[in-house]
Amino acid sequence: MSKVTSLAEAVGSISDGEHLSLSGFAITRCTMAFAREVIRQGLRGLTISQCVGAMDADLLTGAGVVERLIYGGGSLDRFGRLANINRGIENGSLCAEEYSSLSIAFRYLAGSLGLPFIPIRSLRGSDLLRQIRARTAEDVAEVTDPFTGENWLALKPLQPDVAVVQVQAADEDGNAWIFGPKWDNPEQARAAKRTIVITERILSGDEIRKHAEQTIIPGLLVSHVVELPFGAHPTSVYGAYDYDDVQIRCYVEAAKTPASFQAYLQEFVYGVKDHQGYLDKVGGVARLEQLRADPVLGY
Amino acid sequence: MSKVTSLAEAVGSISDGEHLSLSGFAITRCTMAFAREVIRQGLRGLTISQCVGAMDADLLTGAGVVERLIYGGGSLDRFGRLANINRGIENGSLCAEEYSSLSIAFRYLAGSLGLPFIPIRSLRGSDLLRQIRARTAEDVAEVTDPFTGENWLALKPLQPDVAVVQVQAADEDGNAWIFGPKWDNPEQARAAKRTIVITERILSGDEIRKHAEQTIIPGLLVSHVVELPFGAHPTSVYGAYDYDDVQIRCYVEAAKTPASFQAYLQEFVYGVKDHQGYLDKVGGVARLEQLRADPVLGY
Amino acid sequence: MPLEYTPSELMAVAGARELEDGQVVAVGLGLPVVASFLAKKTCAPNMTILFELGVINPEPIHTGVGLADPRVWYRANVLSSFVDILGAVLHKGRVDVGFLGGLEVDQYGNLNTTLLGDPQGQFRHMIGSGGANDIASCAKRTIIIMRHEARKLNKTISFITSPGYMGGGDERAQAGLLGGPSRVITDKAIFDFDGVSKRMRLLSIHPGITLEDVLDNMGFTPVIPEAVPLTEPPDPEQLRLIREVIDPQRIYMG
Amino acid sequence: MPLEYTPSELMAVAGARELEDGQVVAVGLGLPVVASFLAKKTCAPNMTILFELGVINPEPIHTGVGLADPRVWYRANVLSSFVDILGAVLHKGRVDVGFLGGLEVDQYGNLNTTLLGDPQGQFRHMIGSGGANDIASCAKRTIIIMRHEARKLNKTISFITSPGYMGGGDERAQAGLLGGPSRVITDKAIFDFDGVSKRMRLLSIHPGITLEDVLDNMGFTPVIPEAVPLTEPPDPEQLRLIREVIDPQRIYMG
Repeated sequence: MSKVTSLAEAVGSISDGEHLSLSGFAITRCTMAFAREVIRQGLRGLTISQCVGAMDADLLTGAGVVERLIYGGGSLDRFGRLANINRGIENGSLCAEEYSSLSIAFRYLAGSLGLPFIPIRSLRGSDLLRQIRARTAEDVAEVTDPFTGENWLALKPLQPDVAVVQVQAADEDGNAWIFGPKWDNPEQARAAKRTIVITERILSGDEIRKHAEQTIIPGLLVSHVVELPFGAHPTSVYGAYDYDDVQIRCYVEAAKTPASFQAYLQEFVYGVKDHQGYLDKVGGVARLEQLRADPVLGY
Repeated sequence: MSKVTSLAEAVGSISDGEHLSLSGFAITRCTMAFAREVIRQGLRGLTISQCVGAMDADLLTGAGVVERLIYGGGSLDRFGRLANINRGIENGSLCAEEYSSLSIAFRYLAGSLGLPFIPIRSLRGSDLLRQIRARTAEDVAEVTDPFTGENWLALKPLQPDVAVVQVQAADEDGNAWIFGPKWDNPEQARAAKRTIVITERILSGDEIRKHAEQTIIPGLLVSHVVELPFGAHPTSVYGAYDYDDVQIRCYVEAAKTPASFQAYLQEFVYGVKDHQGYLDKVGGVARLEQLRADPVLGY
Repeated sequence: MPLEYTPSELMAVAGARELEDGQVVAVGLGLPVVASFLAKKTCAPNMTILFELGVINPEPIHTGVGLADPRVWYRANVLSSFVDILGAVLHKGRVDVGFLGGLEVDQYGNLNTTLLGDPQGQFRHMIGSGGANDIASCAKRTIIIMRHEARKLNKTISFITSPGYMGGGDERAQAGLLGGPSRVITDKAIFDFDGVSKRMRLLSIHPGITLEDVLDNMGFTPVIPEAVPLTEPPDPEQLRLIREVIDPQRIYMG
Repeated sequence: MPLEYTPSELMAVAGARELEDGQVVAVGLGLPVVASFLAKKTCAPNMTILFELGVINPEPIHTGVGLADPRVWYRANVLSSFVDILGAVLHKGRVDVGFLGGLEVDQYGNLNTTLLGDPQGQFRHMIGSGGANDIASCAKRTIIIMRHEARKLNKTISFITSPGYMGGGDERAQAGLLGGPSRVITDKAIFDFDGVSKRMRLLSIHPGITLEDVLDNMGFTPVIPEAVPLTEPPDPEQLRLIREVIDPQRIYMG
């Protein structure tokens, strides 16, 4: 059964207030086209989670779509900080629940395996834990190891309503391949109620079956498959295209103030009809061809 | 640093009484040549674990090498039961701790992640649990979910001294690829103190780096790499060779009584000098060529 | 003229008819494999078939000797691991139907694949659980397929490998287990379970079989409703698929 | 004539010298990347380099802008996931050395990468933890690399992202945390920690730097042993590797 839909239709399946996990890591494999469509459709009050905060979450936050962020800190690598997220934390408009990479990964893992909770060694002795306890007492607890009597910190499973995962290739059923490191994406998809796959290209089921070891996301988890070349632009997709440093710098510059970021949104999100319009806006085929990855290097 | 050694040297690194996890599942990717060398070297008192009992564990048990078996049940598929293991259980000579596939997999998973214990829904209401509690009270316990107050069964991590894994390809550092399903092997290697990789062939590090997504076992876990074509014979290795039905039937027939199994050991284990001698014994190149897998089918 | 078919073929067809399109099905060894592939090729093309060792939706073209045979992994679209299938799909609660065979079952659907004989005295150790206990514990419902013999449908069984409704009533739910057995398919009849007592209940009798045949070959008396319909026989296309496509060598149907 | 080198180069070299062959090293952003690649190319060829997102032993030929840049994944021999690196290697207890940068560190090696300013009043949110808290909690030992400024080596810090010895003494061990900071490498000196009090202790001073330079630019007074040796300067091959091979564009060393 084909699950292939338009991006608009996939985004349309999401309700205000839902919890989405996003596949981005800093400036790579971010769900950027998805985030732009979420903003255009005017969704509100979302909870966003990811192990390391990325450009997709920052864009959504800057557009006022995000009420709550569950993450492990993050940046745009050397390009700069997550300015919209940081501003939201600083002015109190964003409810940020801040963990570490592993503690979010373990929360997804517990969610993915149907575990009621997961013990972890991290967070203790830190202000992260103090802050989490103060803000969301229901997500961390103490548990005693029944074998040794030792005291452990226990984390509550994360179970997003929707995992949105940007991948290199998938078939029409949603069986998806991810090349390069996969950070938290396998656990995000397994922990979530359902997954939206945004893929650079759709492969035939026959092709997927030839190398089924590469299927990181089984189709049974997937509700929508959207074929969207350069869907992660201006962030990179390993083996497909490099990050667009010009556009990331433009974003970083714009994100310095709410006003300039509104102008950015006007130009690159509201001001274009769809992903194709966005790609034309940022330089079209000529620019995209410059970004295309060398097949050996992967960037 | 090359970790490549002979099979004899790899087996020589194991001490009497150690706990080994073996990579076999019924009649596929069993550590058969390894098991035969263990028997020839006269190791004693081993603990063996695997999710689903396989021919490698049955061979070792039949040779009197195994004191304790931690497993989830098993068979030789349609060829027959695990006759040596079953006999050991029936006559009390083998201490078998019997679980289910997932409960062993979760014990490995907990061992692999450094978790102090792992909650599970399985086993409750079964005689498996009653029997485990009676035999090994220290490996299962009750734990209360600190978030809901629900009662859960908790399993103790399994942390073998050595994981022995039969793979299709590895480099000299032990970075190893497994094709086909991987059952419990990724968690076995991560849970164990160290891993011995038995590989059909050694690839260059350059080759491994070209498709590093396929590296299921990172070299940092590995102490020995043994290149040993047909090391799983008479069981199958996906993509490399099919199971040898003639030799499996010969094994099943021999395993019917202790006396006939001793004769089998005499002929196929003690009576041959090494793996090469064994391969000659079972038909040499002519037979092995018949077993070689079709590259598309994988068998 | 009625179609000729074997009891095994009827069991496989009855099993297949229990499966709905779009469901996620965890499949054990033997007849469940035939029933699942049959369903996928007929009434449930979008069903997901899981094999515990890490295989999703294979499309075999040769019959295998069991789950360890690469023939049954052919053309899978996922090749992963126990933790991925039994953990992230089954234990997570995504399996709609677990499909199990067994050596012995009692009136509450408790299943034995471990020991035959008296566990206090002489016994023979058989296969054990594999993923069966996990499937019986975590699937939304389970279907049991087994031969109809008094020594197999037993009042008490030697060993509970995979719990059904345990001692009946709400004992299973109390133990924190999800789902439970919903069907027992034998070569004489199909059973479901009484909603309250959780005792096995006759649902249909296969064509050509009498109620006496059913009851005389059981170690306990199931709940018997007033009217018991006949099991729907296989149709020609189902038989063709079993015989020509799924198990031409009659490995499972022998 | 003495070699010319920058403070950053000396820091990277000092970091590399802390790493031993065969060790497993979890590497954070920035200078730790340079130090680790330098060690791997000199004293520790069999070292294992881990990046938290799922990358083991890359061999980059171009400098990346951070861990999210595919340039730093090039020629990895494992490409996996957070759970695989931070769970199955780090949390499992297999990481010998964790290598961290930071914004602020206190005298017990507690590290801040989250907030600058007063957490009760005005503050700026910076990067947060990423894997830093996990590395600081689970590695057998950690090495901290940062600029030597009074606002960075502070008596109290705004936020403990990654715990060192917490309040000193055995407080860290009591909290159930493994390891702890073993070195703080700045552009003026190298510190270790007193075995009992767990206070930062001067281990060596970089060539050309005075004790006053060191102490005047810290917000606390470290333990000062009777004799403090000079830090060994970089050798020409190390400098060549940094300048020509590891960071020719001076992205990290700028």
